[in-house]
Amino acid sequence: MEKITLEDVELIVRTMADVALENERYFSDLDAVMGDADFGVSLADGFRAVLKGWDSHDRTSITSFLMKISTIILANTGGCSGPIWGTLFMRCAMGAKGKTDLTLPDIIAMLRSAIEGIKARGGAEIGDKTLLDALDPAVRAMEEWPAPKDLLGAFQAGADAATAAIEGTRGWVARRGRQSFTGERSVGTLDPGIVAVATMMQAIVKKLKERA
Amino acid sequence: MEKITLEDVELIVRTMADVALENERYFSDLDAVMGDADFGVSLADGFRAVLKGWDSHDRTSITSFLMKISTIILANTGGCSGPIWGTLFMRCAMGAKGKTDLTLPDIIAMLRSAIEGIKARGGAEIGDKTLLDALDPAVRAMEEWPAPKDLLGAFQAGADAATAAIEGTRGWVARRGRQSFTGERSVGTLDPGIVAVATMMQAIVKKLKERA
Amino acid sequence: MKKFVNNPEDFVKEMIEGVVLANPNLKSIPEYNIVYRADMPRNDKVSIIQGSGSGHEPAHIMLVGKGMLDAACPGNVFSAPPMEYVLECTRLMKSDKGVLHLINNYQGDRMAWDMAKEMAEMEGIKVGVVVIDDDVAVTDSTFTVGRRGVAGNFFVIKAVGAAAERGASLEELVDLGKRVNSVVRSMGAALTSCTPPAKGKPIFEIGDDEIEIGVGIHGEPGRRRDKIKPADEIVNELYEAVRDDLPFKSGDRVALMINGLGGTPISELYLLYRAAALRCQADGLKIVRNYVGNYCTSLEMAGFSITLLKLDDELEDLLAAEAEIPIRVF
Amino acid sequence: MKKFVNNPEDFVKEMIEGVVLANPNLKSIPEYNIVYRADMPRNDKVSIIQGSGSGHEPAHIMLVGKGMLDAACPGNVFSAPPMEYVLECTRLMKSDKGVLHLINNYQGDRMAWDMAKEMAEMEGIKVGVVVIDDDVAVTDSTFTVGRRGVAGNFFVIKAVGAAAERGASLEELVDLGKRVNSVVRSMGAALTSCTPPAKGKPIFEIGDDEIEIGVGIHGEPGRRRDKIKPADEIVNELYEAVRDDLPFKSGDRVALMINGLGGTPISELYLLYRAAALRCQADGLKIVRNYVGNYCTSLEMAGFSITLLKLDDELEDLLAAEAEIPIRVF
Ligand SMILES: Nc1ncnc2c1ncn2[C@@H]1O[C@H](COP(=O)(O)OP(=O)(O)O)[C@@H](O)[C@H]1O
Ligand SMILES: Nc1ncnc2c1ncn2[C@@H]1O[C@H](COP(=O)(O)OP(=O)(O)O)[C@@H](O)[C@H]1O
Ligand SMILES: [Mg+2]
Ligand SMILES: [Mg+2]
Ligand SMILES: [Mg+2]
Ligand SMILES: [Mg+2]
Repeated sequence: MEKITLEDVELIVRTMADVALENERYFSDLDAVMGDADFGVSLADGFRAVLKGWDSHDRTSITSFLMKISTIILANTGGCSGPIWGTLFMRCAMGAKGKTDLTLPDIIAMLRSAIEGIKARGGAEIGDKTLLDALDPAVRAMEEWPAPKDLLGAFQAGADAATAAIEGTRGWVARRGRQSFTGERSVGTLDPGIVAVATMMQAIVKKLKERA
Repeated sequence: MEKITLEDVELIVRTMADVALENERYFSDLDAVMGDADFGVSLADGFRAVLKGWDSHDRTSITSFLMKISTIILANTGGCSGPIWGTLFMRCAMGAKGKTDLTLPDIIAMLRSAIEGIKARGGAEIGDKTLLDALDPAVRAMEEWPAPKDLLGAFQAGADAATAAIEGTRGWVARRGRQSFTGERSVGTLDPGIVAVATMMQAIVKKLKERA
Repeated sequence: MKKFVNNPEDFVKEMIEGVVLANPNLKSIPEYNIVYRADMPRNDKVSIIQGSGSGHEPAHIMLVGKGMLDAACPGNVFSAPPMEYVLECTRLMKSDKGVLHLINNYQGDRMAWDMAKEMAEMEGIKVGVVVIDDDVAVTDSTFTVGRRGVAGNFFVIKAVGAAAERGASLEELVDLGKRVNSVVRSMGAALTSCTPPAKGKPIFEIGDDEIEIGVGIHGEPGRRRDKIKPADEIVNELYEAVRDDLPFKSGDRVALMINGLGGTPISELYLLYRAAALRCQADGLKIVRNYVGNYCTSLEMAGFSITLLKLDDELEDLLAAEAEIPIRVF
Repeated sequence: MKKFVNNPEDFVKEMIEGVVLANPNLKSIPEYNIVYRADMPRNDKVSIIQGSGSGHEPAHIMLVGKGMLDAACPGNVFSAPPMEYVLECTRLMKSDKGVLHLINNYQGDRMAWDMAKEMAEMEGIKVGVVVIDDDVAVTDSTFTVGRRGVAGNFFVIKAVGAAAERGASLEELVDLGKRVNSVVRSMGAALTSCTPPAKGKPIFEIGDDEIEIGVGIHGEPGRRRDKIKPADEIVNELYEAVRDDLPFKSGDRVALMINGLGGTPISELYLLYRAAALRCQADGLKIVRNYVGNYCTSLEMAGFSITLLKLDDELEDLLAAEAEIPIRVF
């Protein structure tokens, strides 16, 4: 698999939604440890809205589809997650402009732009123990992947890097979002956003492999 | 022992106070089951005030001493207990008028008058599962005591009748005081006032026997 | 014990100090737990006083102020005040126009206030009495002291308080108070118990999935223990018991109160208000005034009560009159 | 779950319905959780809006009314509202004089309100911003979003609300709001956790003999976990942290607020007020206004916070101005 098409993008978004809904309680429980226990609900609210009008979403292009997802997330997701995931989809939409399918370099560029957008939106840096610390190593692993035409291999490497970040960041101090208020007390806990990104990426790879 | 003197009366009141203070928590716990958990505290508050000026209380006569106790109880005891125990001491004080010592018939008359006073004050009848259901059988046992000159024997019989009332009234429905609001649900519980009266009477007999 | 207290014995005393520190128009006599208006008594106004157990705040010490109570003399937590507190309070508020005793219908209160009234009258003080017993949870019976006084008390105070400011006589106030009491009905439910500071433990046990229907404001058990159910169903049960007791009928103008028992957040009280108001609308009761908040509590108990008061022009006018008490927002 | 709820997902919606049923001068747009004054917007008055997570009631939907907020658009319990709610609320309250955004300083709120402001400005709406961050429990640091906004929010709303009624411009209100925020400081402590309806379980665990010092209003852990100690000692610790942060100095005129976090009875709040007021007196702070009650809560959490606001003539005057909101007594 060398490229992904609009149908693949749909599958990716749909898989993200399924993960969000299946893990609603689990993600909130993770957030309850040092945060405010709303992450799972917020994310699920957003993706529930995405699924609601699923068949009627604009599918003229990858860009218009992803832009629609971004708008729905922004309209329906509370907490930090609305602006952050909304920005993620918006940046990806912009990155897909004019394209009918996406290569690994396209995807890497989209995700790099998304990371920059999230940084600008919420002021987080890499290392602040947010979902950026799953996204960034994932993209780096994809960048370092030796066979650019093996998209699935690259995705798997990215997903594994994100998964490694779950435990890899446990000992860090949270510096953004609700958990940051606890300072040193956040050491030893998992960041729910990182768990969500890793879980979604693994599920996406699995689905894409099934389809391929 | 045929009669009791002012000193005996003092000992009796002091013993009542000791019982009230020693059982403060226990009496409140009993009241907590179907009532409002204040009986022990209220009674102890009253008797703490009695003990406070103990040496300076008017001791010109049994009447003036008991009247002083009544006043202190009324001033310092909250809940139902203030008016009820205040009335008890007031009626006893009135019954002792002009007497320097008290025979069994004197004491029986005083307690009968106290029972009537409490009935008038709070509207309770015998059988309503209040401390009257310890006092009344106690007085009856004293009335039926075959040897009027054996005061201690009569007191012991009275105390035993009061003690029997503790479990004897357990199956009754409370009709007065806070516990009465629970209706049938008060069946199976102990009335704290009955427990207090019985405990005090047993302690009084013990103290009088020690002195005799 | 999950409470902000110092020495539990000082609980009432320190609360009273707080009230007086925060409200310079009030004074206190710590010895008798008395809180009173600094500008009272006045011989051209009947004095209105009340005092039951503490632990029901804002009732009664935080209801002292212009247009409401002139003084309050609470007892310990959940204990009627000793007779002497009532007598001292009556003496302090002595007025040529008389002193009105507003008594919540509990055995201990009745006795203390009865005795104090007898003594005050022997001293030449004119005393009038209104007994409040709005709780429909407890069946009235000749065997017991009768129904309990709960949140409806607020409306009796408000009405007679306003009328007293306008110069009503003691007799008029007694009639008015009795009239308000005769058209007000309440019933409550609780999800948790409460912990009197001196006791240090919850006053009753209740399961994580249980609710006490018809609970008393001293933690007395209610009509029955039930499993928790949706808020709307709980409201239905209380509302119907309250409505049917008077009964309130289609076309009646009413005041509707959702009273928190101390530990219920106002978000939930408004959710409960919604359910009760919709029931009133469906039954044709016209809600002219509404009250959502903590008026008569049971320490930190999580629970609420519904109160309905039937209105007429006079009562509406009295409820709308200005008043000033420690519980306020601004 | 010891809560009065129906379907937990309908919690905010039904609470809002209750507020609007009880206050006919308010309207709502359920789709966006908006509660607003029926008589607003008006082109001769700046509109003031706010909306953070729900669960802090009366903040913010029960602070909508004359002289306070013109509209509120809360999110779910403890979640900042989605950006679109804020944008719709801004559009609804559009006024020639502008719309003032009062934002509590949380990451989610900051982002949603920032985005909504950008979009509203693109539509030609004039938007001003005041960020509230009065909680001294959290150390300010360039690494984090900074201090949290808590009970001090009430004073910002009250001041700008009163000034807006008097015709102040958007720029003046922004300056005023920032000025109030610069002289207000708060810190809280909690004895119990709270249970968001959708979660159904307490948000944190805390032992029977423990207290969380510096707790956040979303159940965020505070400075540290301690053993429960006497109320006066707890007040001392919070008071000193608040006092020293500005710092407040002898001779300062202040407003003192003891804010309940939802499950603390007002009896305890007054006991705490006593301790705080005595400390102020000892330090020479002159308490000109006081506030004892639930202003900014964390559902049914048993806890409280202390807020001190430094006053001047202008602020005193604005705090004293008339205002009308759903939380009221009569
Ligand atoms: N400024 C930020 N930038 C990037 N990600 C963030 C930021 N703040 C929080 N997050 C992520 O969002 C997750 C929490 O989301 P959510 O619970 O919706 O936010 P809130 O803190 O407002 O309750 C965190 O676990 C973290 O991964
Ligand atoms: N009307 C009454 N007459 C006689 N005794 C009573 C009456 N009411 C209550 N009691 C007694 O008082 C006890 C409770 O006292 P207390 O707890 O002080 O009263 P309260 O019910 O006001 O809390 C009961 O156990 C009962 O024995
Ligand atoms: Mg969160
Ligand atoms: Mg009792
Ligand atoms: Mg009692
Ligand atoms: Mg949140």
